[in-house]
Amino acid sequence: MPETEIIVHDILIVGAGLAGSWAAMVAAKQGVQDVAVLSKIHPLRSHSGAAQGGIAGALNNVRPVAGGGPDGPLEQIPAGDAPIDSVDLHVFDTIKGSDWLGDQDAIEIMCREAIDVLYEYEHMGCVFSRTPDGRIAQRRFGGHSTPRANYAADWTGHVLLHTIHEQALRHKVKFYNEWYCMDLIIEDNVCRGVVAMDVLQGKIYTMRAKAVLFGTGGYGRAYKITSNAFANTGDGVAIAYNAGIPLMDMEFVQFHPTGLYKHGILMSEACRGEGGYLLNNKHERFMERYAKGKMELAPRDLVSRSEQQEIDEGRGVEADGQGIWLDLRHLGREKIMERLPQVRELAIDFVGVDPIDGLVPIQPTAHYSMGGIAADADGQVIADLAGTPVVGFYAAGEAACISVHGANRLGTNSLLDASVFGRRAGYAMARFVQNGAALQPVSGDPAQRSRARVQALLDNPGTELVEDVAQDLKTTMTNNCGIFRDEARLQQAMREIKVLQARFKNARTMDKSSRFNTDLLATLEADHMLTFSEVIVAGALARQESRGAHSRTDFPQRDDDRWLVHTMAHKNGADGPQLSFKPVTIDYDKYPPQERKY
Amino acid sequence: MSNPSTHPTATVRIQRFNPETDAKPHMQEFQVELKPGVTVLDALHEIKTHQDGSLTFRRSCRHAICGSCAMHVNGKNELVCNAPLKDRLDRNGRITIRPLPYLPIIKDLVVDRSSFWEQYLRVKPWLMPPADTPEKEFRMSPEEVAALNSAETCIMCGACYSSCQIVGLTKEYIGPHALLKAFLRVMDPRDAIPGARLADLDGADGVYRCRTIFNCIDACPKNLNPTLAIETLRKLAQKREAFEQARIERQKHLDEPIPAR
Amino acid sequence: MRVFQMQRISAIALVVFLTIHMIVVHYPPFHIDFDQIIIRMADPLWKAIDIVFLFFVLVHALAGAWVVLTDVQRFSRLKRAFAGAAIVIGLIAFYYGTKTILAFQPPV
Amino acid sequence: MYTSSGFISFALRRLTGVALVVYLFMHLWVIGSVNAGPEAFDARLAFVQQPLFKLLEVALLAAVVYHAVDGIRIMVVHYTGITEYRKSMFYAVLAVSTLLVIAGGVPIIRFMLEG
Ligand SMILES: Cc1cc2nc3c(=O)[nH]c(=O)nc-3n(C[C@H](O)[C@H](O)[C@H](O)COP(=O)(O)OP(=O)(O)OC[C@H]3O[C@@H](n4cnc5c(N)ncnc54)[C@H](O)[C@@H]3O)c2cc1C
Ligand code: HEM
Ligand code: SF4
Ligand code: F3S
Ligand code: FES
Repeated sequence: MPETEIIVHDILIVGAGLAGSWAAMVAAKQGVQDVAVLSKIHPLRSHSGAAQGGIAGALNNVRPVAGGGPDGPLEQIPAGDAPIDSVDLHVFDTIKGSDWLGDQDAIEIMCREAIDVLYEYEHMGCVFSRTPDGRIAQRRFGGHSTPRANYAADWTGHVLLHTIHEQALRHKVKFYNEWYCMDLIIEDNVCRGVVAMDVLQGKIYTMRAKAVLFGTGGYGRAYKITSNAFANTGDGVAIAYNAGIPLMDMEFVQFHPTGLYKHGILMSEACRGEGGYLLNNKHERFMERYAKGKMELAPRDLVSRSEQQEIDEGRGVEADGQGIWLDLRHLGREKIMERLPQVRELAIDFVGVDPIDGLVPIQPTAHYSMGGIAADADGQVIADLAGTPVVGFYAAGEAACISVHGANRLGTNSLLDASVFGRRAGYAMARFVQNGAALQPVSGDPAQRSRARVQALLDNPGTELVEDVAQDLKTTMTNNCGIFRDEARLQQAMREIKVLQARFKNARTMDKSSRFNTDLLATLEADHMLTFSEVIVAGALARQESRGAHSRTDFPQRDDDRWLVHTMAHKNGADGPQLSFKPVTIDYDKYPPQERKY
Repeated sequence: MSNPSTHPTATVRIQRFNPETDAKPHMQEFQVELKPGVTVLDALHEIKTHQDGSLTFRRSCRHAICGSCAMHVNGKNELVCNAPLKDRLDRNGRITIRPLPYLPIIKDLVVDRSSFWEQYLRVKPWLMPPADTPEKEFRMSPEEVAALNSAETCIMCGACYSSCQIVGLTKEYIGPHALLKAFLRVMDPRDAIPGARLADLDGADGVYRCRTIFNCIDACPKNLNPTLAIETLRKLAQKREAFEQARIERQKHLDEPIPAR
Repeated sequence: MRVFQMQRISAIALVVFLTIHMIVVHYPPFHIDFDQIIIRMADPLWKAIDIVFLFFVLVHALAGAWVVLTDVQRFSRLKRAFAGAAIVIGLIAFYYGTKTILAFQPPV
Repeated sequence: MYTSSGFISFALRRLTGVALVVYLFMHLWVIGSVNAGPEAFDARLAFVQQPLFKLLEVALLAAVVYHAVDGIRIMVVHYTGITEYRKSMFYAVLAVSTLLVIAGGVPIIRFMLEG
């Protein structure tokens, strides 16, 4: 094992997706000299790049053509004409989408700053699609009452990610690419740095910093059918939890209605935004039964549930009846080629269907993690219900729960969330450092702990394969903690997770070398998934209601009296998570809770 | 893994190399089940998770958007995540996978892309916007955006770079990926320094190092055309001043609506 | 001008000159001997054509050789040295070749 | 090694280019002997008119023809920006070169055989 080596920076950011890169870029631009980012994969490989459909923001560039109906054509708003969209409307749609579980102050900040952030993206070189008069083009998206998804064809996340990474480079941010964060150093509620492994050499370092941000992304990999990348294993969430940081609202996992059948790979919501239909095996547009007003453009939780119900009631397609058809044929070749080129290629590559003339089999797919590390609107992580800050520790993006999505995220709001709060955290950290924050001492040798952990994994002579444990976890999460949940299934999931955690102790890492050991990484990731999955299940068990993406068949109603609260989960030794509940920030005059109907 | 199975099997030949322990690369064969819909990446995963955990490769998104998984399959560079295994097998049911050529091998199928990223940095991949920014967005016509489509979807996978023999000869060559990026910036009406960019590219390691081999086009999984971008840059470099002048003119109107036609 | 452009312009010139050269000098390739060559070569117009041809072929060949060498990373430090060598070799060869062409005298 | 039609065309062009440079300097040397007088010239010419050299001359012809035709192809790409037909253009170059080499090579061989 290598000698103790210590790396020091002013600001250290873990994760180089939109959230992490924004924070780094902004901090550097604000004049902090020594900003470093570490990412377990090259920054441009981050999952933000996979986002397709768009990023929300009430720019008021586009409106529906009068009399065109809910999926009629759009036109640019002529200069001088009244705007149709507003920040307030965006706020309301988001709150309603969140099933009133979102913190309304944070939502307001997000929707207001959306406009700034979008123009900043544009000024930094992001190649958005355009209206004929040269403004940023917008399209419809589920749950939004106006077309406010700003897009770049169907590779929006890709251009945003590349743009922000380039700007971070321009402002001389230092990158540690292919470094894996393993631990968070927190003493006395003050963050002092992280422990990370240089994957190439297999060396483990203590990295000290005045401020640390986690922008480590989501945890959809805990499910079998998922749209998420291999990298989305929720490391940051698990690491923070293990370090005593509370996780919030973890039970809310979004299932996207249109994942490619069997693969889970996402067919962008833009498919429906552009007017695609969902059909069951009788070729009915079944959404008529579930959300007559919005049809396919109802929010994701609702559409996914509708699909699952069709499937469960025997109206699914494909051999095992687990699929639904996505019908884009009526959009015509030209529109598909112009607006959905990537989506078309995915369908051809993975299920062998060209949407121009064929029905694409799809199924709901685990997509987004509403929950995460509890933080305020500056990305400042909090330690308890009272909101006590964890000094020097920040979180943003999908890994964080600033609670703008509540119980269900609206499409295009998460690129926005990652951007707005990544940016705000960047400013906050710069202020923190420039106001004289000092490097805090670290007691002992935290890297040694991680080295021991790695050594133990490598030395484990176990008989289990890590992958088998991980697969079993995914299966139980999908079957027992998926779209529809109930007490019995959740109890089952909890039991199985305990068993799997025990089995993991007997799992062996096949690759014993130190150089670029991805087998070791997979083992650490499996460990992390076993950690936070327990929190998801615990939250889902506790929450005896149905709200947003959390749908309990044994408690089908929303219950504002008891459950209009955030779930906070603290690690409680080996006993699993300890839950407490935090009130939701609600402006009862402006946005009082209502029934959520589409 | 000897489960009785109804699926036929495929033979996956993989080049293995760990510079810490091996003197030189060698080939190793694995058998995987040829289930329907299996991609080459799925096969690699099956091998890694159940047969030999030390097999090392990069991957993340698994749908051709992150650029991690470019490899040299049956003599060609491509992304393995959207490549159906069935289509890549030869008559004997075999597929041969090697790391991207012309780059140092870190381990098995993982290559060292340092030179690739250095060249990317060298063209200053970021936009240099004009000094004064409008309150709202810069106005760009859909046609101006369309001209950039042929470069903005580059996922920096390196398939082009490592297919180019000139890269094989010299790492001083900027390379097709970075030249394509430079093209994106030069063509963007919002970029304020196209002249300086063209001057930088005009050197012997820039556009003039390309020998029009075309491998880069064949290799690109996103159907991009670095060769054409390079040809265009060469021509623009010839009339740099005029191009710069036109850009200055264009930038005077960046905050005005595109006139209807 | 860039080596690249030198290479292309000389290439275009070579298409013309080389075609003439091949047809006139090598085809039909029968019974070339000193006398026949001398007769043609003595014509001042041919002398001029041959000198221009020589110039372009040297430019093209030496530029080409320089490109081939400098494409190899190991030699890139020697870029300038190679360029110098190419110019010197080019001048010597041009002088030598021109002298040869001019040396042809009409048969007496 | 990344083999492809693009690589083959490039390698051939480069190889033939280098071969032609070598030949060029040989050629200058042979013709240059005119300075040394008719005897020397005839001697050197006779030397290069042995059958072996006649065969080499066919090879030289092939080299020149391929190099030139492929060079033209490359320049067509430069000036027109056509890249879609890269493969067919390369096959066309091979076909045209072959035809030209046959047309030019047959007389040389016949001449050689007839003495
Ligand atoms: C297929 C798909 C399509 C989507 N489409 C849209 C859309 O159209 N609109 C929208 O608004 N949202 C969309 N989303 C959601 C959105 O893309 C994500 O929520 C958002 O990009 C998250 O950004 P992030 O910066 O938080 O994380 P990510 O982009 O996931 O980045 C995580 C970063 O953390 C790093 N990291 C993780 N763990 C570690 C570790 N242990 N050590 C070091 N580094 C680590 C990773 O390397 C990576 O750089 C989509 C999501 C998916 C899956
Ligand atoms: C009609 C005749 C010719 C044409 C059209 C032609 C064309 C070209 C072109 C376009 C190139 C550039 C190739 C590249 O950049 O990849 C080139 C390269 C070259 N040519 Fe020629 N050429 C001709 C004759 C010759 C002759 C007679 C010689 C030798 C004496 C020669 C020697 C070379 C060399 C050495 C190179 C460099 C090789 C390389 O870069 O790959 N060429 N030629
Ligand atoms: S141009 Fe194509 S091959 Fe090259 S890096 Fe970009 S996407 Fe990959
Ligand atoms: S393969 Fe290389 S030589 Fe040019 S055309 Fe492509 S960059
Ligand atoms: S895994 Fe992302 S491109 Fe293949």
